[in-house]
Amino acid sequence: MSLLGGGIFKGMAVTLRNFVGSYFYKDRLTTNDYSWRPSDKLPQHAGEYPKEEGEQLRDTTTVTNYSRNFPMLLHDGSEPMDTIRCVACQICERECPPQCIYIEKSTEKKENAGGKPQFYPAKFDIDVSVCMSCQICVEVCPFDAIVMNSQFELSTPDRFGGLLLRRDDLLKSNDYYHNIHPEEAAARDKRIAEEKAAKEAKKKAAAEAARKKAEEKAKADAEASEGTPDIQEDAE
Amino acid sequence: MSSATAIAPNYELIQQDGLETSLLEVSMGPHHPSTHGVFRMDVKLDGETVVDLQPVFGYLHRNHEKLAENMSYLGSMPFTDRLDYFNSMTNNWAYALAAEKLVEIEVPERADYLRVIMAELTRLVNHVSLVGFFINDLGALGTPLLYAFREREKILDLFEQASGARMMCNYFRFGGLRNDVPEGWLDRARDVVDHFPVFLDEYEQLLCENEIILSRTQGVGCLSRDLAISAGITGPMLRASGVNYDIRKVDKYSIYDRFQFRVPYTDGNVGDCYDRFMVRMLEMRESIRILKQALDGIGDGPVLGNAPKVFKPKPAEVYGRVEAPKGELGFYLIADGTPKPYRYRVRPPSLINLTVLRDMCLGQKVADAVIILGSIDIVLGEVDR
Amino acid sequence: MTLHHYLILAALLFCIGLMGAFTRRNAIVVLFSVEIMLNAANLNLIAFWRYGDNPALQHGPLFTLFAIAVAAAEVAVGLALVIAVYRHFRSVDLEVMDTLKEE
Amino acid sequence: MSLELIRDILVATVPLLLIFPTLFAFTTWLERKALARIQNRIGPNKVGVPLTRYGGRFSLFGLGQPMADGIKMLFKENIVPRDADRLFHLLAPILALIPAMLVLCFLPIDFPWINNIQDSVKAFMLDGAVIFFFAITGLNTLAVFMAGWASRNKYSLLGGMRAIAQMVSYEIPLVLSAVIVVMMVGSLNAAEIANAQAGWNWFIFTPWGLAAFIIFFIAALAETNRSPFDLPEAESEIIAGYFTEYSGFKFALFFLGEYIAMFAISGLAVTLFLGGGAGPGVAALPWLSVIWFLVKIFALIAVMIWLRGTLPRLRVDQLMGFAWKFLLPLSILNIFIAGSALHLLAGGRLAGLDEKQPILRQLMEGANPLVVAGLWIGALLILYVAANGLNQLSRAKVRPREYKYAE
Amino acid sequence: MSEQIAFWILSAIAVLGALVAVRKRNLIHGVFALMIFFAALSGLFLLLLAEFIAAVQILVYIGAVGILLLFAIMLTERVAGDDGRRMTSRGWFWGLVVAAAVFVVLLLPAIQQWPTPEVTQAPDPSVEELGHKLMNPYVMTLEVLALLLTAALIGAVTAAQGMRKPKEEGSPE
Repeated sequence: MSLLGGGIFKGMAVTLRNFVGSYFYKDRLTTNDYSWRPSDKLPQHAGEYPKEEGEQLRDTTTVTNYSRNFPMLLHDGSEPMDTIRCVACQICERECPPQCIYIEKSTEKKENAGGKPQFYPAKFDIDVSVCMSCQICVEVCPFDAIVMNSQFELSTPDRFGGLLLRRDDLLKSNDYYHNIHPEEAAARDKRIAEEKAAKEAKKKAAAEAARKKAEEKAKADAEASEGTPDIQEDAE
Repeated sequence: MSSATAIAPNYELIQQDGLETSLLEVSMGPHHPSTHGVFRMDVKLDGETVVDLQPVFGYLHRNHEKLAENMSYLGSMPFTDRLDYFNSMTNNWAYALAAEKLVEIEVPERADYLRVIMAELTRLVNHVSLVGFFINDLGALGTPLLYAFREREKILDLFEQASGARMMCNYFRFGGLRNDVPEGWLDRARDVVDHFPVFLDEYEQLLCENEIILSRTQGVGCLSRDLAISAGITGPMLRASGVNYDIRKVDKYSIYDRFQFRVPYTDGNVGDCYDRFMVRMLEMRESIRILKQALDGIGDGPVLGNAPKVFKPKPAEVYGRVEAPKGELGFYLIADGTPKPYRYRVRPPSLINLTVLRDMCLGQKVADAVIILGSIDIVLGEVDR
Repeated sequence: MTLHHYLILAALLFCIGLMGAFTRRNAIVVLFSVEIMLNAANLNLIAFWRYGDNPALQHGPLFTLFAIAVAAAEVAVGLALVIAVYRHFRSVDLEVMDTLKEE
Repeated sequence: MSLELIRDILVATVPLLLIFPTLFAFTTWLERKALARIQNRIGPNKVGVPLTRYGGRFSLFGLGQPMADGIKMLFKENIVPRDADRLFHLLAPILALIPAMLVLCFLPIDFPWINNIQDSVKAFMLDGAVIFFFAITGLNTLAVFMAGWASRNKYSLLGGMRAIAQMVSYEIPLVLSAVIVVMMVGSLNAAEIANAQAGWNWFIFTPWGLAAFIIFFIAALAETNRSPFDLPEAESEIIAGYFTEYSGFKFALFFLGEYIAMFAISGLAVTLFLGGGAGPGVAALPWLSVIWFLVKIFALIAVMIWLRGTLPRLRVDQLMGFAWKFLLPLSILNIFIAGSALHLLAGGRLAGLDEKQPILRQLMEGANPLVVAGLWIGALLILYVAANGLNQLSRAKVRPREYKYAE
Repeated sequence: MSEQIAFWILSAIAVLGALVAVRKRNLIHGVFALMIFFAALSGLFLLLLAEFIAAVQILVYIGAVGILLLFAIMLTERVAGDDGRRMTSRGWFWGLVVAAAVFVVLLLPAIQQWPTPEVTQAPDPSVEELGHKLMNPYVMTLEVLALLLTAALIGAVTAAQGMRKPKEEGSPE
């Protein structure tokens, strides 16, 4: 027969151990003491958390390669609208589960970073009050034009206008992307380069094969296959 | 003066001299500190004793099934996170399993291992926080809950590193996983898994012998084996009532046949809240065993096969199910040849386990009703869908 | 303060109790009234002890003590009766309880 | 009424009204901090005086938190339910505070400043202080009921009913365990009881005193609605019980009343069992006794906080069963043990004792150490066996269970 | 002087409390008024130097009787405790007359010796003496009282019980 009330005393020993332990072993604590931080130095991005004296170093709430918040549009060069990757194909708009993306295609084509004339989004709005950060738009995008941002401090007193991100708010440079998701961005760039190389090789081969038949026609074919996303093959 | 129409067999209100005690009707919920979400119980009390109980739900109904029927197969993957928002990984898995059956996609081995690891981590998260909530419902001032949340936090950090989100992971894809885990993740996971038993020992020391917990939970909310089977109860709750049924063992889906693990269950004598609590405590140990084996056995390779993102399956019917921490979670899909499912149906363990709430609560005290609800382990996202 | 102050106060309280017992129909209020009367009597006892000839004998407090104990018993039984009556008649109205009255 | 009398009344009462509410503020901070640490959190640490615009704050472990809480409470909206009994809704928190504050007067704390005031003001050092203490703490029940009833809320009413049942039941073991001390001292006067324990003659150092202290402490937990007996305000069951419908300053008053009641009942426990103000150094510096008294009170409160951080709460029927089937028989048995030990020791000497001195101490003086050891072991053994037996009796019959594993 | 102020205040409270308790329609308010009356009476006992009785008055009347009354009201009337029916009985007028007559009769002997001399000797308020008295000459009374209380307890329980059939053996609570 166990001691009367023994279980209670055992439990009290555990809580006492935790009480004392919380003063000596920082890894017992779950919370960070950031009360010393002035309010204008509070973190804005997921990656900006701790790593200063008095905060837990074990805390893993840091930026990871896959941390995601709301989408952003990538552009390659310095002038956003000249180098925007998006061609307004509207696949993301169609696939977005909560349907928070609204795109209006431009009426005329414009040269993109690669120097090809392409459509571009005349309007690209994301309602982040609806967006649920699922990253489906990123996955279905055949042009790697949309990726996830990790900025989370979006609170605003303007409930409707402030939370509707316009195209120009969404445009971020590829360098910024490398900055917040280095590993993911590097992998993506590598894949794009590989695909491009493969495409170029294919194009070269196709061009060579076509030159034997008819030059003009082959050229037209290559352009068409480039303009059509891979995804549509899958969707068959 | 309302009369108690339906009264549990072990509780008799004898009317003598024309006197009946006036019953107190209390609407517990949908905003009550212990109703686990927006759940309401219309309780009729005779003093402190529950004479009738009517569960009312639907406050969190979001049209999940119909939404999915108007969306491509991939599109409803993030919505499955929101079913049982504690265990998004297993929700994803069940849906992925169903869709993979539908379009016959192979899953790479590394992806399977990672899926097992994620699912078992999810089980740890669910059980540990459930026990915390359960003890909180018993009236402890959050201490076990916060210990549980500290451990949960470590696992959620792992999830965040892998998938970018802590709760709405949205990590599984048809044919594998969305992305591979980052470098060093497996070591961190191993570290967490190695330290978990230390915490469990402390937790057991804090809870399992506490006389108050014993007296509060033993003999309370008994669920008989027969009722459990005929009501379709699954998961730890069924095993606590003495039925050895675990889909991991029955279906051997994915690569569960490669691991050595045991399924704890009771002899079915009692099936009370204490049994449900203990079965979960024991299950956590087994999950750790699986995790250790999986972390040791995982190899290199791709995590996503050559599966298409958007597809049009041939007309077919499939049912994919996994052993979610709360019980059998199944997805039933009917494809009609379009990119959208013709019918999309979820078999949520929470809802079906909840159906026996009334049978378990009648004749108990109002405080027991709270802990019985806690021991069922419901998440309203899944109940209401 | 003299003895008479207390005696008059006690008489007044007693009569308030009496009035309640006579005029109210509710059995529980009648019980209140009885209590008030008992307390008025207790006040008298203590006052007589305080202003009496031989306070050292402690008769007043002792008597009051016994009276309080008896009153407590009386309340317990009285309330039990009220509840029993309520159960029977579904009312605590004293005028309903007239089954022994000749019609 | 002379000016002097008024001055003396103020001297006697105002310090109490200042010291204990201040201690209350400190205790809320202590409780939050200790609970946080038990739960591996940090607890309040932010409120303080900012030194510069960018960081730097004189926060002193968040000691400003109670003040911030108080200000917050003061400015919150006072919400009264539409159907509530407005008068009683207002009176209940006040009534909850009054008895708690009142009984503080009965504690034999020897504040240095009350030594030179008139005797008539010291009237609260009553002959029957202990019995008055119990009488007046019992009034708390009424406030709780008033709050529960006046709120017109079913949860409040359930909480009020629970509170009444609980307080009435636990008052009995509380009083019965205090009776042991009264028996040993032969007086109901708190100051005399404290004096009888001067030096290290604390009653907790006797077997029956120890048992009575444990019973008293458990019953005190129930009287003050502390965990694991916090059923009247069980958050997970009945929201907040009787103060569900209270907000703002009324809520704060309830809170204050509850903590003051904690101080009062701990103070009584200190008086009865832990030697009052006795402690090292009191002989040399008399004012130290006040410090010792408060230190002992805080030691008890620390245990209360510790229990609160550890234990879940009982169910309502178990709570009543615990009082009536466990604590009550044990405390009665304890009285019997103390009484028979007294007779065993006394033999024929009982008539020759000085009535003005603690009876038991006179008997124990010069007693054989073997006899003392025998008494200790015997008394505690009997009590332990009885407790175990009662526990077995009152425990619900549970069928044995077994956990199996399927491979 | 202070004693007189206290007396007048306390007696005013007592009379008001008693009146409200007797006349109030809302029973719960009535009980609380009754308790105020008890408390004022306890103060009067203190004024008369019977401090033990004052403590017992609070303990028994407010702590026990009051609570018991509250419970009885909760059990009989609806939660509100409002007794909405006609509150006075049919013969209320004669009741009033009789009460007033009794008051006059009680008052007569007191008025006859109107100015009474102030009392000189103050009794010894010691509780110890009371305890000795209880143990020495009145021990038999005490025992009989204990018996009476036990009998009342049992009687009250049996009178109020009978709502439920005794539970069968082994059936869960």
